[in-house]
Amino acid sequence: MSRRVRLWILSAGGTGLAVLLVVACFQLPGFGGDQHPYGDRAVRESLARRTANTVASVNFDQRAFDTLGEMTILFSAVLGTVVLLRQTRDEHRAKPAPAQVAVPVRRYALVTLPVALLTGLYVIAHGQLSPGGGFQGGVVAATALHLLYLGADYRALEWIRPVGLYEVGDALSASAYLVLGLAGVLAGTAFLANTLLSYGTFNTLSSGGAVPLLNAAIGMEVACAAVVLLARFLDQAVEIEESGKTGKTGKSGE
Amino acid sequence: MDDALIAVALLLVAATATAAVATRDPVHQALVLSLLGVALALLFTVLQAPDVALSQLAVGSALTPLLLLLSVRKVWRRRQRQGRTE
Amino acid sequence: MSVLPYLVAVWVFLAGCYGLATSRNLIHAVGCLTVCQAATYVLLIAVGYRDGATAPVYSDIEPASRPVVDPVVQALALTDVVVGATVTALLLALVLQISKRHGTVDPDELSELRG
Amino acid sequence: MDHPNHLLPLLVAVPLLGATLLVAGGRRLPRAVAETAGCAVSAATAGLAIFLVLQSSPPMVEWVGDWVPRDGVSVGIMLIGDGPGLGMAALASLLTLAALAYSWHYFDEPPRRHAGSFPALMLLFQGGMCGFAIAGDLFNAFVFFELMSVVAYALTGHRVEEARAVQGALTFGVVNSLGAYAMLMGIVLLYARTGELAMAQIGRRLDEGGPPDALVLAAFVLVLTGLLVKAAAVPFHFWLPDAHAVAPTPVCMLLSGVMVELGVYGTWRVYGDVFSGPGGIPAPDLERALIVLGALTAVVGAVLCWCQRHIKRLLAYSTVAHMGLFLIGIGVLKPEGDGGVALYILGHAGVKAALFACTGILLDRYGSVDEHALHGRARKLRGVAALFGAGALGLAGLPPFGTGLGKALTEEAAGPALTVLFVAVSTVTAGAVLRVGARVFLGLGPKPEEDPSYEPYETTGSGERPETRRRLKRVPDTMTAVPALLLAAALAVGVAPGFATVVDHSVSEAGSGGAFTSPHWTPAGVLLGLTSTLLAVGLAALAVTHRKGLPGEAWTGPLRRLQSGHIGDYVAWLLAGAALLGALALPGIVAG
Repeated sequence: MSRRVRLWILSAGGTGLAVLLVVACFQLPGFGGDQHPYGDRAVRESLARRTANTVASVNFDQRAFDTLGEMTILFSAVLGTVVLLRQTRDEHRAKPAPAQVAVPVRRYALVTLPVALLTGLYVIAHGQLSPGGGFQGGVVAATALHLLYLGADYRALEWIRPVGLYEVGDALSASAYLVLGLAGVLAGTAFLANTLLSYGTFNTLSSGGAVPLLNAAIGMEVACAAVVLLARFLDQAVEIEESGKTGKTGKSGE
Repeated sequence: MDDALIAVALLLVAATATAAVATRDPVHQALVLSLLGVALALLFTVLQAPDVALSQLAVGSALTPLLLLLSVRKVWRRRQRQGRTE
Repeated sequence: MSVLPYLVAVWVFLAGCYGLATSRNLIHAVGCLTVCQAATYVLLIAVGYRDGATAPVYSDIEPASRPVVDPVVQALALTDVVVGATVTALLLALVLQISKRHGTVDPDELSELRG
Repeated sequence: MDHPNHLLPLLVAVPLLGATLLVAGGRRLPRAVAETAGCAVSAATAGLAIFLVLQSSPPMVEWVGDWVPRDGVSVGIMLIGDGPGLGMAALASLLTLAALAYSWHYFDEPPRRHAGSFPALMLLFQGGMCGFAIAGDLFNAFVFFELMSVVAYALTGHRVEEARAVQGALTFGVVNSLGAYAMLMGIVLLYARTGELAMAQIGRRLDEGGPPDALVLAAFVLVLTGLLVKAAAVPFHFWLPDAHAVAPTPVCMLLSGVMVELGVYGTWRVYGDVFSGPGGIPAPDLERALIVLGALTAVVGAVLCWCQRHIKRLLAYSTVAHMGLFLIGIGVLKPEGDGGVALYILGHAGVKAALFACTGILLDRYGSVDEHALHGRARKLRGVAALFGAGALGLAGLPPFGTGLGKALTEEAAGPALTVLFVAVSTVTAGAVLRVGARVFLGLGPKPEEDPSYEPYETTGSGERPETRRRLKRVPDTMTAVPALLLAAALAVGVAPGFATVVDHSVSEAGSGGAFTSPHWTPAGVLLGLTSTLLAVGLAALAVTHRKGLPGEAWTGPLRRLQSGHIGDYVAWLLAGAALLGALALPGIVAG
């Protein structure tokens, strides 16, 4: 299809959809309205279970099943990326040359790294109390590790980051979330039921029953997953090279 | 005051999103996308969603642009090699 | 003001679609897809906002002392953000393989799979 | 077990746990152990699904995390354990098991130190499909929809050394992700209006709000766009042939056999629970939308199916055509139609998966899936030829295959005008498959002539690489046993006494709860099934004897050119399709 025809179809479809959506927008309840029945219920239940951060309560207690699905999406995407970016028969690894890093950059990175890593862990640990939690902290911690690439070089990063272990960590923390869920079924109540542990004292680290445990599992999972993702892309960008032939290698077929 | 702040953040999001689409070079687009991530984080903060703002900052303005840049680098490195052998 | 956030979400979504349809580089196309997804975050958070309310976190405020915004949409948006990043990563991995196997990342030059 | 409903989430949790443990241990496990473990977990889940299906009358409801409603509302996530949902979960599980058994020692090179990755991905796919099938909460449905999509992209692109595989997987990924985001926008619009996420609650709130307006229509259009992209309805279908033709064969069995059908199931579920009340989309509008799109899909799929020479692509288009028939079946909004479609889907899954399995054998023996290149080369594979032929006849709806019974019941519900379409579509798709069988396995007719005018708009099936470790000397028993069992299952759907009654009963119990009939073979149904089979055989015979192809084929050029393989085109069509869907459903909203 030529570009012109595509643009025609696109503008016809886009215009139609835009008109429908804009009309719909004017029939939505006004921005900032007061009607949030589900939200109000969620806040009540969260306080009843002594979870100060109601978003964490929705994520890890009331709608923990969604989070299970989401964690699995992340896990699958990481597994998929590992499979898709594997080293194929026609590729080899080229060892990257050791790189010279300017001293200020090195100092900056090496100072920032522990701070960022601790920030990540802190954000994970306080997920049920303050904004943040497993997702945010996990990504921060994983990205922090990669400051080493800036500060030292790729080889130092590889040394501190054995990807295989992170893959296993990713899988084990995902299973930990599932096992915590299954504990409910084994105890005779429902899957992911947060009724086994005491809810603790409001606004302390151990409040919220199973919420901190699930949150920690997610934090581990996200951190490991982000490390593996970045590692696979770095691998492609820095190390893996095609041997010999260039161009359309896959098309030759038989 | 709140309203004005929200409106500014919204317009910023709309503007950076449009710029991200209009920027055809992937390297520049990755940078504009990280600006979009910051704009979104700002919007979520004024809309009282600090959790989402934090994860948007971590994912949208750091992780995703980083992955995009690494992909560009890989594609570019391939082209370089190809250019040399041909 | 009462519809501006929704209109912004619609604008961002359609802009992303436009970029996706007219893109000349697959990495750029994946970037446009993340723009489409940004629209869903904006819509989610806008729908949950309540005038004059604070964040739904009770570590520094007394329960029931002030109205809070809807925490449910925030939880959904969090899920959505993570989903978006992972889909982006997977699609970029596929783009890398396309660049290796086809020698190009321009969708106009991909000549297989027709008819 | 006192509360079988507490077991519902295990349909998701068991395969996911199996997958995570396989990945955790996969670095040390030998390949055979990893594959056996994958099969065992998949089989256990299938057993659980079947156990739960047997408990599903009356339908079960489970609140995950024990958030049972107080005063009629809950903050938790609802799972629905009714016949159709659990039936789809059981179908997905059994097909995953079949695909895993078929792919025993399949791939030539598992990623280094990741022996468990392929079975783990299959288990994740199974978990995602089960989760979507039992979801009773819209956002939860979106999450599992994304899960199954993400795994499917990775599985489609699994053979990364194939240029076509990675391109098809990317197309699949971009189009389906965009559809999913549209669906999410629709869910948020519904949340804004009703403040709820559970499907039944949303439906109730919509009904309280009075007649539908543009907001309801927009939400309907956006949610259905996501589901119809998955269901490959025209004009959202372009990704399907590109993805199904290039995915590894065991994955094709799952994609065509059950994942696409889950799109139709989702449409049925969402319409029934959310939009069927007085505050939703009026019935005539839905009928118009689904029947028009379904008829378009059926015709386009059948015509393009006939034109293919790449056998997997041909089968993929036949899936598109059948999806059109399923959409019509649920679009007529009659309980008999729903029951018929359920049987049709079950039969079709067996038949289509068996056909893909046979094609996989061809690919592994001869390194090609091109109808013209393989002409007469597979004469020695008598057993596979018999299976392929039986699959083709099943596709035509030959009694007593389950496809035949499902088709007959759906035709009866759809009325005489649409019956013509059903017969025509099953004739053309089965005729195309029979044509392939006659040429490839029997070497009938002259070798087809190449027509250079098609060349730029044709995907040939040569240049494919075998998927197994080395080109097979002998076909492994698992690779022939699986299609045989699948065909036997498709046959059992049609002949097992009382099975159709049970299916129909559980569908009507879950749906409108309308009058429930006892479905059985009628003389008219048997006659129509025989007619389409005979016509298909005739059509195949006609095609095989013509060296240059049938006269009408030149007319298909413009249609084939639309399938351009270009992501931008597909996105443009997606927007156009959403607008079309809105236009088709508009009249009732304006009038009301």
